[in-house]
Amino acid sequence: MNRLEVEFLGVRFPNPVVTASGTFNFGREYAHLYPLSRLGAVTTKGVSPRPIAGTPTPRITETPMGMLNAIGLENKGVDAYVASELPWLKAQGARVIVNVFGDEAADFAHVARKVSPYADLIEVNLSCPNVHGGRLPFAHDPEAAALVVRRVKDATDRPVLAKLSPNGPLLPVAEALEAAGVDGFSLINTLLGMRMDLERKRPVLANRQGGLSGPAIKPVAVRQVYELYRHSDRPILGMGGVASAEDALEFALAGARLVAVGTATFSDPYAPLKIAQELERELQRRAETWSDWIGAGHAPN
Amino acid sequence: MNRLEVEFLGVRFPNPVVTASGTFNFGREYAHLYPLSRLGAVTTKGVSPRPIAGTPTPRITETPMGMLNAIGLENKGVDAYVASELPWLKAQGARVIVNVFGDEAADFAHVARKVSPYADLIEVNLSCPNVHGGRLPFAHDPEAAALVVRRVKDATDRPVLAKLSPNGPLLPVAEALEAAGVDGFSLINTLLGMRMDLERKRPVLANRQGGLSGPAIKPVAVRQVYELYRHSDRPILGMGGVASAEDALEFALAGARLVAVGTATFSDPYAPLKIAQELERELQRRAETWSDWIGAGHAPN
Amino acid sequence: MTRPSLELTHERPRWDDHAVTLVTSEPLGPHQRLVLAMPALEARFEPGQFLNLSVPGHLLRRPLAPSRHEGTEVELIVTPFGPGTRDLIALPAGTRLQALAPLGNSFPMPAGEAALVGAGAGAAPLAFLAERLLCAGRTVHVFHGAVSSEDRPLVREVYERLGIGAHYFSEDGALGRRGYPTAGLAELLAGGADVTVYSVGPLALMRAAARLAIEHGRPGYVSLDVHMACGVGACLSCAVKTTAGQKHACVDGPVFEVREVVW
Amino acid sequence: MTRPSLELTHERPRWDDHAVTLVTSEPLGPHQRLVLAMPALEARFEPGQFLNLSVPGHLLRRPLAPSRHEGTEVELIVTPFGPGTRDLIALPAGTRLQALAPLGNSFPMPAGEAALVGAGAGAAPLAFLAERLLCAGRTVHVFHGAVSSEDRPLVREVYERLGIGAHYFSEDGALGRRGYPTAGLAELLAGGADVTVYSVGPLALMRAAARLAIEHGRPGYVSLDVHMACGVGACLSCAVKTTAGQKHACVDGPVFEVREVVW
Ligand SMILES: Cc1cc2nc3c(=O)[nH]c(=O)nc-3n(C[C@H](O)[C@H](O)[C@H](O)COP(=O)(O)OP(=O)(O)OC[C@H]3O[C@@H](n4cnc5c(N)ncnc54)[C@H](O)[C@@H]3O)c2cc1C
Ligand SMILES: Cc1cc2nc3c(=O)[nH]c(=O)nc-3n(C[C@H](O)[C@H](O)[C@H](O)COP(=O)(O)OP(=O)(O)OC[C@H]3O[C@@H](n4cnc5c(N)ncnc54)[C@H](O)[C@@H]3O)c2cc1C
Ligand SMILES: Cc1cc2nc3c(=O)[nH]c(=O)nc-3n(C[C@H](O)[C@H](O)[C@H](O)COP(=O)(O)O)c2cc1C
Ligand SMILES: Cc1cc2nc3c(=O)[nH]c(=O)nc-3n(C[C@H](O)[C@H](O)[C@H](O)COP(=O)(O)O)c2cc1C
Ligand code: FES
Ligand code: FES
Repeated sequence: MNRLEVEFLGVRFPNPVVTASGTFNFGREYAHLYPLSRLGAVTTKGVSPRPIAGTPTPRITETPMGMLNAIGLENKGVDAYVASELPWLKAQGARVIVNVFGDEAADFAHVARKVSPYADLIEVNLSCPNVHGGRLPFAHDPEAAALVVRRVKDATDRPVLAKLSPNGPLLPVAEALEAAGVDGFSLINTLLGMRMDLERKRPVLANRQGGLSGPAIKPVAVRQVYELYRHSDRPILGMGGVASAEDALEFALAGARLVAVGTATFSDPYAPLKIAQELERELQRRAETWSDWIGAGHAPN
Repeated sequence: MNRLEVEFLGVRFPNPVVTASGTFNFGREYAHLYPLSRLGAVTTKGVSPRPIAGTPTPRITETPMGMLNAIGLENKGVDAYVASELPWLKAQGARVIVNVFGDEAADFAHVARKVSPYADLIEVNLSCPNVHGGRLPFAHDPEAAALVVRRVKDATDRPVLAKLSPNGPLLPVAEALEAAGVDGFSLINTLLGMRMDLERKRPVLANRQGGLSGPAIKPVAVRQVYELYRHSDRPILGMGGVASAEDALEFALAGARLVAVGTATFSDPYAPLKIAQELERELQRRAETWSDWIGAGHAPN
Repeated sequence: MTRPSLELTHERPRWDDHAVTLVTSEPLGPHQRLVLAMPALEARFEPGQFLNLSVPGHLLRRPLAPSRHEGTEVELIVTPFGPGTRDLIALPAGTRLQALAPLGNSFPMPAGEAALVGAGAGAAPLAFLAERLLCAGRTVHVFHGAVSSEDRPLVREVYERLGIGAHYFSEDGALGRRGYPTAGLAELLAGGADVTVYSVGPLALMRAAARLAIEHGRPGYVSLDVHMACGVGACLSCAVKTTAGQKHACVDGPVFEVREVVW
Repeated sequence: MTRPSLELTHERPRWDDHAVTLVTSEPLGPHQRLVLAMPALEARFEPGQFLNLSVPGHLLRRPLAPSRHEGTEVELIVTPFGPGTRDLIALPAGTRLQALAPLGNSFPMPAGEAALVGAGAGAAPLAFLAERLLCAGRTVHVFHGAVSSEDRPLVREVYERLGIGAHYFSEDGALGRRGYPTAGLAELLAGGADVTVYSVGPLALMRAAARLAIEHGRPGYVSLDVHMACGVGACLSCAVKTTAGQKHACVDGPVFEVREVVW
């Protein structure tokens, strides 16, 4: 009996623990530690139509039980990944969630179309700024976000997850995306934050502000997943500070069907695998399955 | 030379470190440890027109470098505080910031009028729900928030700070409040969050969700203070995770003229005093004053 | 007759934040026995009072009620529950911690005999009370409940060292009689003894003990286990509904008369 | 002539996460000397390579470049900078940590002599390189800079134990000559020696050393100090602009040829 197996939008995952976009690149750096096929899935770094150099350094800094990053979505562009990384990753036997983004809706669709042959799911990162919408993130603008999802749905036959931002409105955006045909949701992306350098008397990050991730944001993430689950019947990939099997179970209770591990991989490169193993032991001890836990924290008792 | 002395809306503070509302009650619990007059000021627990019993327990729980609370604004009502706690607190020689709230604008004004004789500043808590506005917090609705501020300004001759919420829009609300005549801002209040109880398979807090405070939220708070300082010339009382003199200096660089210490007092009841003392030593070492730091993180270098 | 716990508030020495050293940490079955050296604490803990102890890596302190206070050493029995207590019991001897102490009110002395009904780490403040009562020459009846035999090391440590013939109960009969410790209390009360009931343990146990005390017209006290942040009355986390209005367990309790609690 | 650092990538043993024990921690003036026992590490560190070390209570690891690798023991010199390094140097001997190792590329061997220009904890990887070069019978010139005399214990420990007659410079003249260590490098290069320049220290120092190497047509290498999260190429935190496009210090560096860096 596989207590961890879970079906998500028609795809079977041997366990619900996937890597979070941007914290595992395309998996190559960690592939000598364990077979990537043992993870629920690998979510790739965000892929855009053209290469992006990203922001100046420092790009990261630590905060209490969290970290800030401002990588600026550095990536080599979709053609480079389709040429080498994605075929390699698929060949490892891993399930693959490709994270896609762009400056406008057509960019997202372009990338989604190109990566589809290698993707089990497409994750649409709506936290990046909408260049033609005054640089407001797509996720803060229900209409712009819905347009992206419609275009991506037209461009791919793979299930499409919308990755939501915790910095704007949650439910109005989710509602608009459902109407646009989104298949599921993934949340949360990072919270906006800043750290000051007392010696240089300016923000530590060259970009001044960055995205806060790690255990510090877990309570915010659990609440957003809980809130979304109450209002939507689409499946949820939950994330934000997951660092243990207990954390994963908190997200399941709140309503997550899959969970992603991001920052914890920097603390321990084995984290995604260890969390899946711990989950197995914990569910065994309780004689339960992962599926028993999904949304179970909403019972009216 | 007093390196810490700072003027804020016409009031002189011997140092910039004040207690945060709801974490120090009216000061009586800590008054035997140190004279309350040695603090920058005491911010009181939120005061409403009538007594409020608050939410069921559990009301608090810990999270990674943070805590969630759902006290439900328990308080004895303004008359009880005017009868005993506020005169007592003033008699300690402390500067007093009275935190006020209510269900509608008239409530805020009523409380502000009654507490004014004991208040150096009035802090208007806009994070509580607007009962006549569909239970949306005032701070998420620029017009409702502005109405509160106008009424409070009419009811008191004390300077009025608006306490902003990090869960809604920041700048639109701040702008509306400036137009309504607010004297300054205080931020951030707690972030919405949730923790799950794995044994009971439900949220830990009886109220399900609560407000996240403590070091975990410091980067979010520093960024919001920085953002507000860029757009407003009203003075700022900054808070959110301050637990050391270094934290206080981060807030000063971002633009805070005063800083409040909340959750850290639960870790160490001497925290507000110790932070002021550490600040004194640190500024001495650098041969600088607190005022030199206010907003200094915005220099274009 | 029933002494409201609030009265005790005014006699208490003021708390402060004390530097303490963990001098012993040893397992007692699923629980852990910790001994803290508290040389700077002038006041003596009374049974039922608690301290609020720092745990490295945790923001909030953890409320714990001592099982003994001998010289400068304070003994605690800690049951690992969540991350904080798990980390606390893993600390090596020698670790320096901070404790707010002494906090809260304490168990009032009984007019006649005393019946102590506990389970798990609830035995800690009860054993402290038992020791005090024995010194005062009172008759003490102890009823301790467990799931199975897991509490054998605990009761040996806290009750048997006092020479008390405690009555043990367990759900599966592996320790003492099969059943709940309230069965023992019921028998004692049915005998008509002049006892005051004291109960510390899971809410269901305390509620059952309270019900028996009330039924038999006996005074009874429980120590309520409410989530706490400040521990000193400032944060209002620890609200308790009582017949005399809302109180706060950290300053008005943790000990409440059973008729005062809105169960 | 100038060997691109990328070439080294392919020869490197694969990193893993190693359990390590802190066996020594002692102050060296404002710095701290740490010795880690790494019995499970089969690979040998090369000078310039680094490890990514866990610090209890911190989410991210801290990149540190060893100053020596003897048997199973790895020596580090740590300068307290922020909360992480401050907590790291306060850990007692015996603490168990985790280290990703070995990471990054290393300094290539020089064709002729070597000039090492450092300051502060930059002396760590340079001393490791010096040791290696001395074993290989090469001539090594060391120029070390400080603000005042604070680095005396450091240079005694890392350079003098190798028997190297290092040249010291300080801003106030309290250690060696008054001035910057690049003054010594400039004199050496002016003499026309066949040297390869190696510099690790503050960015301004490395830039000045790089400029001298370029001016005199000598090969030169620096170790760039970029904020890192993963340490292994996955997070893209540690971007470095080079003449060959954007690289990442943790895998393509930390060692870069001075002409490759866009200063
Ligand atoms: C007056 C008093 C005396 C106590 N004496 C003892 C004792 O002698 N031995 C013992 O093992 N336990 C005792 N407890 C219970 C003990 O405080 C909790 O088990 C402990 O706080 C749980 O912390 P955690 O980190 O393991 O759990 P977490 O759930 O991670 O704790 C998170 C937060 O919730 C609070 N919290 C969680 N559960 C409780 C609880 N049951 N009671 C109070 N706060 C809680 C914690 O203080 C912390 O702030 C006592 C509680 C009170 C109120
Ligand atoms: C390859 C390499 C080798 C190094 N070798 C040494 C050495 O031998 N001895 C030594 O004392 N220092 C060395 N450093 C610098 C050391 O890593 C930083 O001083 C340290 O990370 C700062 O952490 P902190 O917690 O004190 O500061 P914080 O500012 O609190 O650190 C917060 C975050 O920023 C990162 N960070 C901050 N400053 C730096 C920095 N200068 N370089 C890289 N990351 C930084 C930290 O890793 C951490 O993730 C090296 C750096 C690199 C990149
Ligand atoms: C260094 C770093 C880079 C990230 N890059 C991306 C990205 O390219 N696309 C994306 O959708 N999210 C990105 N994220 C956000 C994570 O996928 C995740 O939503 C967030 O970090 C919360 O999870 P965690 O707390 O487990 O890290 C990044 C996060 C980090 C820390
Ligand atoms: C237990 C508790 C009670 C609080 N009660 C109030 C309140 O009554 N009114 C208010 O404006 N803010 C209240 N707050 C918010 C704090 O004043 C402060 O804005 C927030 O906790 C962030 O600061 P900190 O991280 O230093 O605690 C409360 C916070 C806590 C933890
Ligand atoms: S714990 Fe803070 S009031 Fe009781
Ligand atoms: S530190 Fe993560 S890529 Fe270099």
